[in-house]
Amino acid sequence: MPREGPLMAIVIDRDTRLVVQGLTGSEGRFHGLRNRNYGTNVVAGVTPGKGGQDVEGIPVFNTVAEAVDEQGANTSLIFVPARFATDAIYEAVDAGVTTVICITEHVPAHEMLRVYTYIRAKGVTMIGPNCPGALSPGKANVGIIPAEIFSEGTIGLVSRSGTLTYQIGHELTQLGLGNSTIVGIGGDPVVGSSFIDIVERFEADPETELIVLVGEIGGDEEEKAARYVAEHVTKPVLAYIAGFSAPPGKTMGHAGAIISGSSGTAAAKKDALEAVGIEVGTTPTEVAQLVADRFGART
Amino acid sequence: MPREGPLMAIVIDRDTRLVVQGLTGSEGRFHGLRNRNYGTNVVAGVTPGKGGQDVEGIPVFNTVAEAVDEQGANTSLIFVPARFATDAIYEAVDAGVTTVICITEHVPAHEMLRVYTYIRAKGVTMIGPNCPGALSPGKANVGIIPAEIFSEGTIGLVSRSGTLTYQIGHELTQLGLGNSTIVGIGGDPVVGSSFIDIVERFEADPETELIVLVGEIGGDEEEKAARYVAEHVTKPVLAYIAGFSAPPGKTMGHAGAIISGSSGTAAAKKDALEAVGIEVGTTPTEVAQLVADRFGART
Amino acid sequence: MDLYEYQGKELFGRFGIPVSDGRLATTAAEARAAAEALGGPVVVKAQVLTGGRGKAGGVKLADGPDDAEEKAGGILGLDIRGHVVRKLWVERASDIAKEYYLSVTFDRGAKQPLFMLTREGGVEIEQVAEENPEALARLHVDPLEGFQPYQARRLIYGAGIDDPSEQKQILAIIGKLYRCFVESDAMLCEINPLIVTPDGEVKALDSKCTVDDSALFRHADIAKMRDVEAADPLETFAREKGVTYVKLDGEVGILGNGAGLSMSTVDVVVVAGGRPANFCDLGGGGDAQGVVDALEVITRDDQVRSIFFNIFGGITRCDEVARGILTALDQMQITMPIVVRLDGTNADEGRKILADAAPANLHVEPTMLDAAQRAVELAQAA
Amino acid sequence: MDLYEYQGKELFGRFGIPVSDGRLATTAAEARAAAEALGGPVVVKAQVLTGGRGKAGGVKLADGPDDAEEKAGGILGLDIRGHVVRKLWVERASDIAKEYYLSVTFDRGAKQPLFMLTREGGVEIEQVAEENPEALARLHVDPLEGFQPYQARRLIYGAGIDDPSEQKQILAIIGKLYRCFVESDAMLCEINPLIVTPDGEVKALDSKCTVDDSALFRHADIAKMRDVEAADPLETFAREKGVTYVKLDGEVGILGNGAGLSMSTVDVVVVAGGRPANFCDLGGGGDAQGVVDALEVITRDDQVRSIFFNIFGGITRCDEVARGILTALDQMQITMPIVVRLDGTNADEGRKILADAAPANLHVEPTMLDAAQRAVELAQAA
Repeated sequence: MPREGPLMAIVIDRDTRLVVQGLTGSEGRFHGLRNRNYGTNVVAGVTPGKGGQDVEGIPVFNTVAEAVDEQGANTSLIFVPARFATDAIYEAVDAGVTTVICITEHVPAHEMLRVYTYIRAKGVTMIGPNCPGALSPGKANVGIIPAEIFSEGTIGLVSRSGTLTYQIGHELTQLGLGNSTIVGIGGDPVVGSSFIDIVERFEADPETELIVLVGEIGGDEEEKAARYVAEHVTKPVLAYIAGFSAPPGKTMGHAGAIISGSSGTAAAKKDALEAVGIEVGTTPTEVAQLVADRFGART
Repeated sequence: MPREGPLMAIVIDRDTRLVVQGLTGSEGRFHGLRNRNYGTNVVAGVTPGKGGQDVEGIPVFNTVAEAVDEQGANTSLIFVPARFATDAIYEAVDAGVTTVICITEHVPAHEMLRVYTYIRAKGVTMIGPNCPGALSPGKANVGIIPAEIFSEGTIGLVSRSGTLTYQIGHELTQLGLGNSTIVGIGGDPVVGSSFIDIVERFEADPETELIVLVGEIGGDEEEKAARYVAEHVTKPVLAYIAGFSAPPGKTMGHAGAIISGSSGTAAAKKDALEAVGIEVGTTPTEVAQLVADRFGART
Repeated sequence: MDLYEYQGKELFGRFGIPVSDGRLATTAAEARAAAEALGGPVVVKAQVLTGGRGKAGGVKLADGPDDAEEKAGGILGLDIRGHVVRKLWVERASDIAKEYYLSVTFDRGAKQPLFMLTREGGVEIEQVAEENPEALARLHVDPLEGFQPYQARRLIYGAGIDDPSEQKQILAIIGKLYRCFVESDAMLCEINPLIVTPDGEVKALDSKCTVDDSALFRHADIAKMRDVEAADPLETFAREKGVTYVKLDGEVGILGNGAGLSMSTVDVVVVAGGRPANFCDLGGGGDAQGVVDALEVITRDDQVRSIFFNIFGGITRCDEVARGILTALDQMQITMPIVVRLDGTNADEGRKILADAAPANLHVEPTMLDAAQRAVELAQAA
Repeated sequence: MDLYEYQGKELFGRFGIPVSDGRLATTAAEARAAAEALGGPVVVKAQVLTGGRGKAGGVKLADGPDDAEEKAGGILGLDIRGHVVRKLWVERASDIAKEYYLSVTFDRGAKQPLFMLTREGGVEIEQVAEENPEALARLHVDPLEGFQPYQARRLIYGAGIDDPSEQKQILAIIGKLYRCFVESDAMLCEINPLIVTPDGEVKALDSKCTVDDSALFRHADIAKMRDVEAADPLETFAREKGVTYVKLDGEVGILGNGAGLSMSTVDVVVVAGGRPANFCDLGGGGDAQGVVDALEVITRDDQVRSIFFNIFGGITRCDEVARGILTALDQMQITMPIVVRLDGTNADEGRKILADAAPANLHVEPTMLDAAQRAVELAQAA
């Protein structure tokens, strides 16, 4: 796996020292080991009651505090079941972990309200829950993103959806384009990082030249991001929105993907983005083509 | 009342726009008007149900939010009964007030734990509860400190006790010495500002040349302050500690003034202060004399 | 999960929010019995999970048991915005002096609960917000600070409620509604109208509550309020199978993995000129049984002419999906054309498994767009 | 307010923390009846608000009712560190395999609750902290985050509790103890020892709870646990009068306003060579009735030879205090010397009021030190 190139990236990078909460579970083990194979520095696992064991050489602890104290973990990847997920987040943050990536879906929304408020005040970075994680090609992969379909490059990709992210990354790769970092922020009503949080980092990231924003129906994060881009972002931004054909009042898989009354429609989001000059592709293929065109125009 | 001289001071100053929560009560009215007479800019009062009334020309509102919106209040002085005090603090802080001075005593300690954690994260300055407030002679007086016994000068005075502060201020005045600011931090187990918080401000305050710290039995704030002074304070510091004759296990008036086991004794505090070179007076008169000597030595 | 008015009121009652006494009825005879038990004039109210029931004739005043029976007969079976009335709430009629509005919602934008209170109740809150925004008091609650009494005061003064007795009652109701909202893991608790009777009594005349599906595990009592009969039978079947499914109105059956990709697949089928029959998300697992279950749901829809499998593997492994497809074909003898597109984790293995088995009605396409076009063509040809 | 063992255990029981069944007894006969009701061997335990009762012979095992009666007779009336035993807790005897320690305290330094857990129970926790600090697991709780299950896990792993059944029971007890601590507004909830029986059952064998006096208004049930009879009668009388009073052991009665000044006054009397009879804080009010009440309390102490009024007015107004002193002298015919020192709010008016009335035994001094010296001289002269 690549170990050369710049060290910097957003959210995760070569300084990431990862602890996997739920490493001994089947998902935790599968993806934790994949992340390590990619080159991510997976320093520990945590499963209460399994302290002292190891998973293919990765030491397992009973608590995150031990993983931090003994292995210097600074980032946590969470695979524990939904009803224990916020406890796991609090545990990680209180142990001193500064970046938390929570893959778990179906975390109760009220619990996330409190967690969100708690961690924001502490300055902790959180991605998810119900997200695929973050990948900085050539540097580190934390989560479930299949890294082999992405290549190194300068496109920052941020998305509410996992598989749709892979689809667009795949289309970019087909066109010979690579990514600086891919962040799946998650499809729940309350997630730790918004489009704006990630776009702000891409804007500041010297390795990112262009930003692709992949939204979907529900909420108003895309509209807010459009306003933010208009005011604060100098790099080119392109977008894709899923759910043009979704009926109102139905949850489209993600708890956050629901058109309520007249708000949250894909059309409204597209309008808001286009109003500030962000082109919106009609299909994942088209958005990838728009990116390629833009790169052609710039280089 | 004096309106000349420098504008700056710690905690409160000429920029203070005061709202008094509980202005229509007897204490609120008495001290609110005294504060105004001193020259403090008392812009509003709040008493639910009495919005639209006024107290000698000070407009009364139903909510602090109105006092902030309509009168630009930025500091709140709280006189409401103990069981409504934390609600009043939350109201002030959530309305955008940045400095809260709570006179009320007997506020439940668990409520204060939550309030303290909440306001610290917001960067709000809080003095009290169960405190006499803050006085910057010649600039502003917020609380119940009888301003007439203090004069303008360069001595910063911080104390857990109200009346003891007056006593020491009185002794200083007798010796021709004045104060930059006097802060009574309060006698409860959990107060919004510690000795360290106030000493840090005095150290940074160009108008303060010497700091007098007035402690009492219970807790370990004096010991912590001693360590802080040793590491961070360049200005001379003198101290007085009350409660040398207090028996263990008895609450001496203040909920926070209790010797628990072997900790919190006046002797231990005196030792900790003297260990870092802070002289500790045996009586209020003696501490005032020590200050005078120090000024004599320096001028 | 949305609650019926009567279920929301049951929840309100548990938290001490005043509501009128009432009975549930599913037949006209039960409505008569309810009216008899309650005594005096009653209101017969259609229980449907949609608005506009008043205008649709779903709410009627009855002066006694005979009248209640007759009115119930007229309301049962009504179709209100696509919802057939099968349940009635018969409650003691209230005299109404004033109609206010009170709600607490989960504001995902602010990431805080949001209270709204206005004296302009009885109409849609969006209308008040648009036409008379200064009449609407709004206030967010910090989730860690929690409810504090001052918040209720800001709301009542902000909304201009100045009668001291009303103030006192509404201050109490606001606090109880917050408890109801948080302790029930609700996304919405709305009282519209919150009425004041001529005697000055304040109570909730209607309720609208939505509870977070992800938190139902700790609310068995609320979970069992779900009205299985009223739901779309296909969606109910899907829920039982653990498949995320939304019925649409076309011919191309769609199965994706992940909500975003599945939504995008629906859109792409439209772009390709087709009409999607459904949204269906295989979810993160995607083992053989999951595929069988999803196919079972999709093929129960008689309109479906072709099926489009759009899989991009992350947690889902393409080889497992491929095996699931073959297993399902084996078990279910599906003859309609199935278009498959696999990419991501173990995609090569998956494609190989399908190529080796090569069932006649299975078409593997290299890209999402190609596959969408093929599925649309095949649906139109069928 | 400190609770007796049996009261703390009642609190524990309310929150589901396992304790042994027991009965309260105030006589040997009641102890017998308790043992009869409980059956089998019992432990007879002195209920005193101090430690060291075991060493003082205040805890005895009894093999049945006869023995319990006898042991109770021996314990009742014992003086344990100045506390006379008037109540016994008779509880079913427990076999003890292990003794652990668990507490949650109000850490005013950190401004957070602090949990402590160690397998080294049954001794003073200060001793463990000093001699074997690594055996003591300590963990703070963020008051807004509140208790989270991981905290209990950190404690049990930190303390080295490795038996899975013990872990499970203690995890549950930790969560319940936190609820007890917060919902009772406690400053301390300590279980020492937390025992494991030979059967592996974990329970609280002792309890030590302190509740915040300022929060008693919302805990009427706890407030009425206060044992008025056991308290110093003068302090009880003071509490009834709303006067903050602590009995000391000298001749100069002291009345200050404000805790800090009153404490300082006590110290200054010592510096002046006197022995303070009490600490007494008039508080923030200081109206005439308050002065009368405080004087009534102070003069009930027969040791008092002179009284030192040290008032620095803030909220307290010196003219009111002066009027209070005159009223009290009038009502109570106090003949012993009273030294008064007034400064601060309305001090001139106060001094004038006293000067105008000029009772023979009243001495007004200009400074705190002068007044202290005068009061000491007058006490020594009396």
